[in-house]
Amino acid sequence: MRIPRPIVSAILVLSLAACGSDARPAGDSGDIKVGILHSLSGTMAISEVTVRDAELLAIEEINKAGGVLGKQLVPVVEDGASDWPTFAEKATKLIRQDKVATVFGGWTSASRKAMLPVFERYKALLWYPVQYEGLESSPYIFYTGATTNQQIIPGLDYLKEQGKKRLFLVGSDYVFPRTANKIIKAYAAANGMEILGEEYTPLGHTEYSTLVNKVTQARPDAVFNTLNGDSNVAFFKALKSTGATAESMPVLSVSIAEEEVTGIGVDNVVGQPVAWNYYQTTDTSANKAFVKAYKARYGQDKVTSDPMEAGYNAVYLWAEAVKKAGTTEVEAVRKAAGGIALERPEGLVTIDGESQHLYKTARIGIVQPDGLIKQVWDSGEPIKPDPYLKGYPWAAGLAGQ
Amino acid sequence: MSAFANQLPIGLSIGAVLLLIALGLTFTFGQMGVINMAHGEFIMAGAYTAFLLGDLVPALPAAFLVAGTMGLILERAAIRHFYGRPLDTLLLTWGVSLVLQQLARDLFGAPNVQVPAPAWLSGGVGILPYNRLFIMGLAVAGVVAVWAYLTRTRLGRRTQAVVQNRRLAATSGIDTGRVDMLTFFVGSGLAGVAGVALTLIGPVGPALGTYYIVDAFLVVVAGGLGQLRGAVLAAAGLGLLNSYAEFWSDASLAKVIVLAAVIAFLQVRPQGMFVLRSRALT
Amino acid sequence: MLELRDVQVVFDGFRALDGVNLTVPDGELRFLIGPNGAGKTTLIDVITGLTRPVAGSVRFAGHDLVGRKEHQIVRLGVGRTFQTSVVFEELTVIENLDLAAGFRRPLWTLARRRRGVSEAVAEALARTGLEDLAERSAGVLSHGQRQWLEIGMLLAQRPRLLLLDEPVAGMSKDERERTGELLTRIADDHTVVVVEHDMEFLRRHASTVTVLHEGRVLVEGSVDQVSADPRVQEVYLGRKASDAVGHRP
Amino acid sequence: MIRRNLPFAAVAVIVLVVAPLLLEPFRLSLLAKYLCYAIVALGIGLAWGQAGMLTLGQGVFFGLGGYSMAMHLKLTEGGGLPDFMVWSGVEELPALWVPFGDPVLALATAVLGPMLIAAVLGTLVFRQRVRGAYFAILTQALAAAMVILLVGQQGLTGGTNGMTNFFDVFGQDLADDSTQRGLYLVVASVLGVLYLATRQLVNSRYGRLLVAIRDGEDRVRFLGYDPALVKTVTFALSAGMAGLAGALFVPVVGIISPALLGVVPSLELVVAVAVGGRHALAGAVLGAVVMGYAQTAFSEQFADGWLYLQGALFILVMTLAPKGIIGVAERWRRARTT
Repeated sequence: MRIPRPIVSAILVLSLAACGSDARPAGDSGDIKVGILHSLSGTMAISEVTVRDAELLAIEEINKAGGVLGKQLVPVVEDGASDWPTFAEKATKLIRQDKVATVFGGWTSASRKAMLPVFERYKALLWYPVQYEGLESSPYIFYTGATTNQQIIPGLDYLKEQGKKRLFLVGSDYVFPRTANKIIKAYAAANGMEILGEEYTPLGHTEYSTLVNKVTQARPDAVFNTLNGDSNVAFFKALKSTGATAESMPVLSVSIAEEEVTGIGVDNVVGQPVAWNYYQTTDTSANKAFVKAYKARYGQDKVTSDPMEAGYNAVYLWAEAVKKAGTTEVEAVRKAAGGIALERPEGLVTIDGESQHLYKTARIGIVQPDGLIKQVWDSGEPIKPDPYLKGYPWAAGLAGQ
Repeated sequence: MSAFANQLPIGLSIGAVLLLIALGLTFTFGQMGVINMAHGEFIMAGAYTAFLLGDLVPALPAAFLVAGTMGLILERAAIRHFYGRPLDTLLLTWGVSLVLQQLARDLFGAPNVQVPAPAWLSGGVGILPYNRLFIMGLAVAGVVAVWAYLTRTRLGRRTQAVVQNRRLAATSGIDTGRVDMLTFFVGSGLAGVAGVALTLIGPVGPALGTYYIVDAFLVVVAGGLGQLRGAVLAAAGLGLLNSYAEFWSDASLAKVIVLAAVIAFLQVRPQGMFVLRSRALT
Repeated sequence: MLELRDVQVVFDGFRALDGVNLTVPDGELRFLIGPNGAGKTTLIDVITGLTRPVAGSVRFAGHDLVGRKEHQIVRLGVGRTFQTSVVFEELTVIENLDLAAGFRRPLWTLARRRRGVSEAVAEALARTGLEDLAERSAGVLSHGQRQWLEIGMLLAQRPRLLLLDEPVAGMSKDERERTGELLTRIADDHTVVVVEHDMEFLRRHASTVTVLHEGRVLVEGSVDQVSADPRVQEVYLGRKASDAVGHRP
Repeated sequence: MIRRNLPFAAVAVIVLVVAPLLLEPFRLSLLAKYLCYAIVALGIGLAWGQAGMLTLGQGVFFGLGGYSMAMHLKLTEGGGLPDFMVWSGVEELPALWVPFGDPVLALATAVLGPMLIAAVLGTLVFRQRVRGAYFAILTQALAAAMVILLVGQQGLTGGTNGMTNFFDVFGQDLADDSTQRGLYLVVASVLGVLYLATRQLVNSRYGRLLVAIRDGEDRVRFLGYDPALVKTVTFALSAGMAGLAGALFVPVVGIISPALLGVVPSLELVVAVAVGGRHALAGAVLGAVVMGYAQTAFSEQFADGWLYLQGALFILVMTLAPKGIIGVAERWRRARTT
């Protein structure tokens, strides 16, 4: 077998092209490049595109207000393609080739875990905007979504207050639900609650009749739902078709926000509780401005949700830290970030310098017939982030320490 | 009724879903040896048809036409050049499925859309909700229609003749090209009907097809190529197996068990449950 | 040498072979004839392991063949050709032959490139007269040449029993002539069973003929005996056997 | 002989000498990633292009190799239990993991494990003459099942996240550019050696036998060979290559996760082989590199377009140039010389 000559030249051209495409103009001294790294294609694009939009909105707003340190922010947007190695690859590119000052990005835990070594290796900064399973704290990541004690535990507090003592746990088979359910089981043991069942389904699973049969047979007071994405649609449709309602079978969900409600069908989830830190209806003046700006920029039919708001906040928080540090240099920004407090759409958030998470207010909301979510309960004040649950005696041993 | 007993109707209703999504494939894969990876996207097209019409009943014939026409175009434009090269059609149609998915994303947006279930489908009998019964009824109707078409109409009998011996059918004056076209139309159309039914129980989004395609192929493989009764039995069997396996273990393991069962079954019956005998070599 | 006893084959309720008894002694050239559907090809399929009989025994050189896999039967020295010749079009003539000659070689030699021409291959080339075409790809051969190549592949296997399924079907007169000569020479040192319709070919080359009908052996004997047999004439729709079997429909 | 090997030598020089000199480290490790895929593609080229077995589950073998290596890397970095076990609540190193502390055992498992699984699967299905489309669908379902199993065993495998956060490989610091360059050279050399070995195999009698089986498996039976055995061996060889590629991929890219071995990545590699030209081994290798590069280049420009492009490219190749880039190039060369 011979390699035809054109192929040889093709390989030569290719390798040269691979070098050639590196030559992007380094931003002139008047600009600061920032990376935005979300899945713009593949299964996660549905969620992550909206976060990207919120982040871009924040950048535009900051630029309009004069930028940071007198310089304009220039976003470099990359696609993580719902593929974890691609996240690592693109993070490397943003840091090494585009030399961005910081990166805003990620959604799934897996994508964050894949990027983490890259940011630690090159001592660069990542702002991660989604609620997650905790048990992590990297010096090069700021977490602007909730950790477990700002979402899962308040959710359980709410259920306990409602007198729901017998729970059934339903989740997609990945890290967040499994960790969340471990916490829930420990909480239940400490609070006299009973776990009647714990079921996981593969990501993208769409056949829920057996699972719903198991749930209805167990007759729990409530279901704690950590299903992800499309599975929620199939689960709620199957549940509804057995005649269950939000009164007869409350399902507390931690992955359903305003965005998802339409796809599931409002009919199927109306009246059901969800746990987040922010809703489009959250009553703050900052939120009114955010919702208005977002709709003006992306369309009146668009909704805002918790992860979008967390991404939007991330940009502002970073900008604030840079202003405080007087430089975009990573170590200086990290040092300056601790203690920064801002009034955001969800209310006051403060960066906890030690864990690099935020103080956030937990909120339980109920899905309304119009598809929006109305708050019915909140934690009163911002909760101190505790990713390893060190402040909860019943959680001892969960983190493996 | 006990949870255990409940699993029996549940298994049958899972089987009905499997049958519905595989019915079209028994045509295109079974008869023509075309591994149509875009079958899932025809299902998706049916579901989006229901979304556009907003009503289930008129969506059934409409989806049949929409998906069928898409299948027809695919067959005429590309697949007919590939007969006798089943593996190539697999890759070709995979490319088509990628394009269709992205097209759906651009046309309807990436988020799932909602198809309202008609009011008369809320409620149920025992463990089985009306929407599940509706799907079972649709599957039965589909099988009967296919059976009647194959055995009671001239075109259907020609189709069968082509399945059994393409060359002989061609030499005895059957226009195999037309039969192929029609078969692809019907097979794809059935996928569209399945898509409408699936809006009752699952998400409606660009990735819809990918959730069902592997299962659909397993049913056809286990049932035997082009074998209606094989597909029915395989779908029912896999549905029940899935239902009980998930009942005793969990959803993840159930999927693995179903696959292992199909492999084991193919050890006993390498050509599926029913097989056409043929003397042709390779 | 080859001995079939009471062999029965059933396809979906249809009795393709209904108790066939057949003995082919060593060194014989035997012709099998019969109308369409008589079970000729099925008989060969049974001997070579492609079809499994529901009853009866097939013995070859002391081995029971029933239940053995095709390639094992080939390794015992039984080779066959097919009605529609199957040669490997992407390989050259010599590669086709080399492949056929190869199964006796130790496995590790497979990983080596073919160098030169082995004795068996050279002999098969010479016998089939395909020397000039040795390096051509089999895909470009004419119909007749393909049939010869297939016979050559059979020879390269060095079998003791050759089963040829309609070797001259579709051939021109000249080609048939050459095939006949080839066959006669092969029959000198092999046992050969030929399924054939061509009566003229039969008359020139057959020693013994077995007539199959509806899955049974109807008559066995010399060409003259067989074509004179009234039962044979009846089977061929009352016409004279020589007419009926002289042309394929 | 020299003339025949000239193009190979030229490519080898470009890949081994020119590329490391010209490319900056980030691009070089991208190229290393493509070359890992090229090793898998080489196996697909052998199994599919030569022997006609369309395997849609190569990701499974790639994953097994990758996981073996990842487990080894996790165990050698010190500091007790692998990180994901800590947050999955596993307190003691599972017995399954223990052998992977040994580099030789880990590498052997990475290559021999996939071969063994392929051999068992091959024996089962080929003996029953399951082939063509059936085989393709079974391997595809295998990939789907494998993903589910890996995801379900979070404490053992890291679940959907897979394994990442590796610090060094065989004592070399992974953050170091020179380690990455070294890895690149290792991957490129392995690919080169495997390419030569596979080419030798394809040109041998065994290669002729494979083509014969591809074009007429039943006929081959009547030549006295057992196609099931030959196919099983070939399938196992291609699985071994995929396993080795997976083992190399992990230190190069720094992550292994179930998503890398599912249905889609397995199919994408088959697509790459088809685009490059399945009938030629060089086509398989070229296809993997070209498609990998195209994906990166495209997603940097416009992400949404990639699916259209991939789909369209594929439809075009299958309909207009079934022999892929190599086929087009050969036609072009013939047209010029005559």
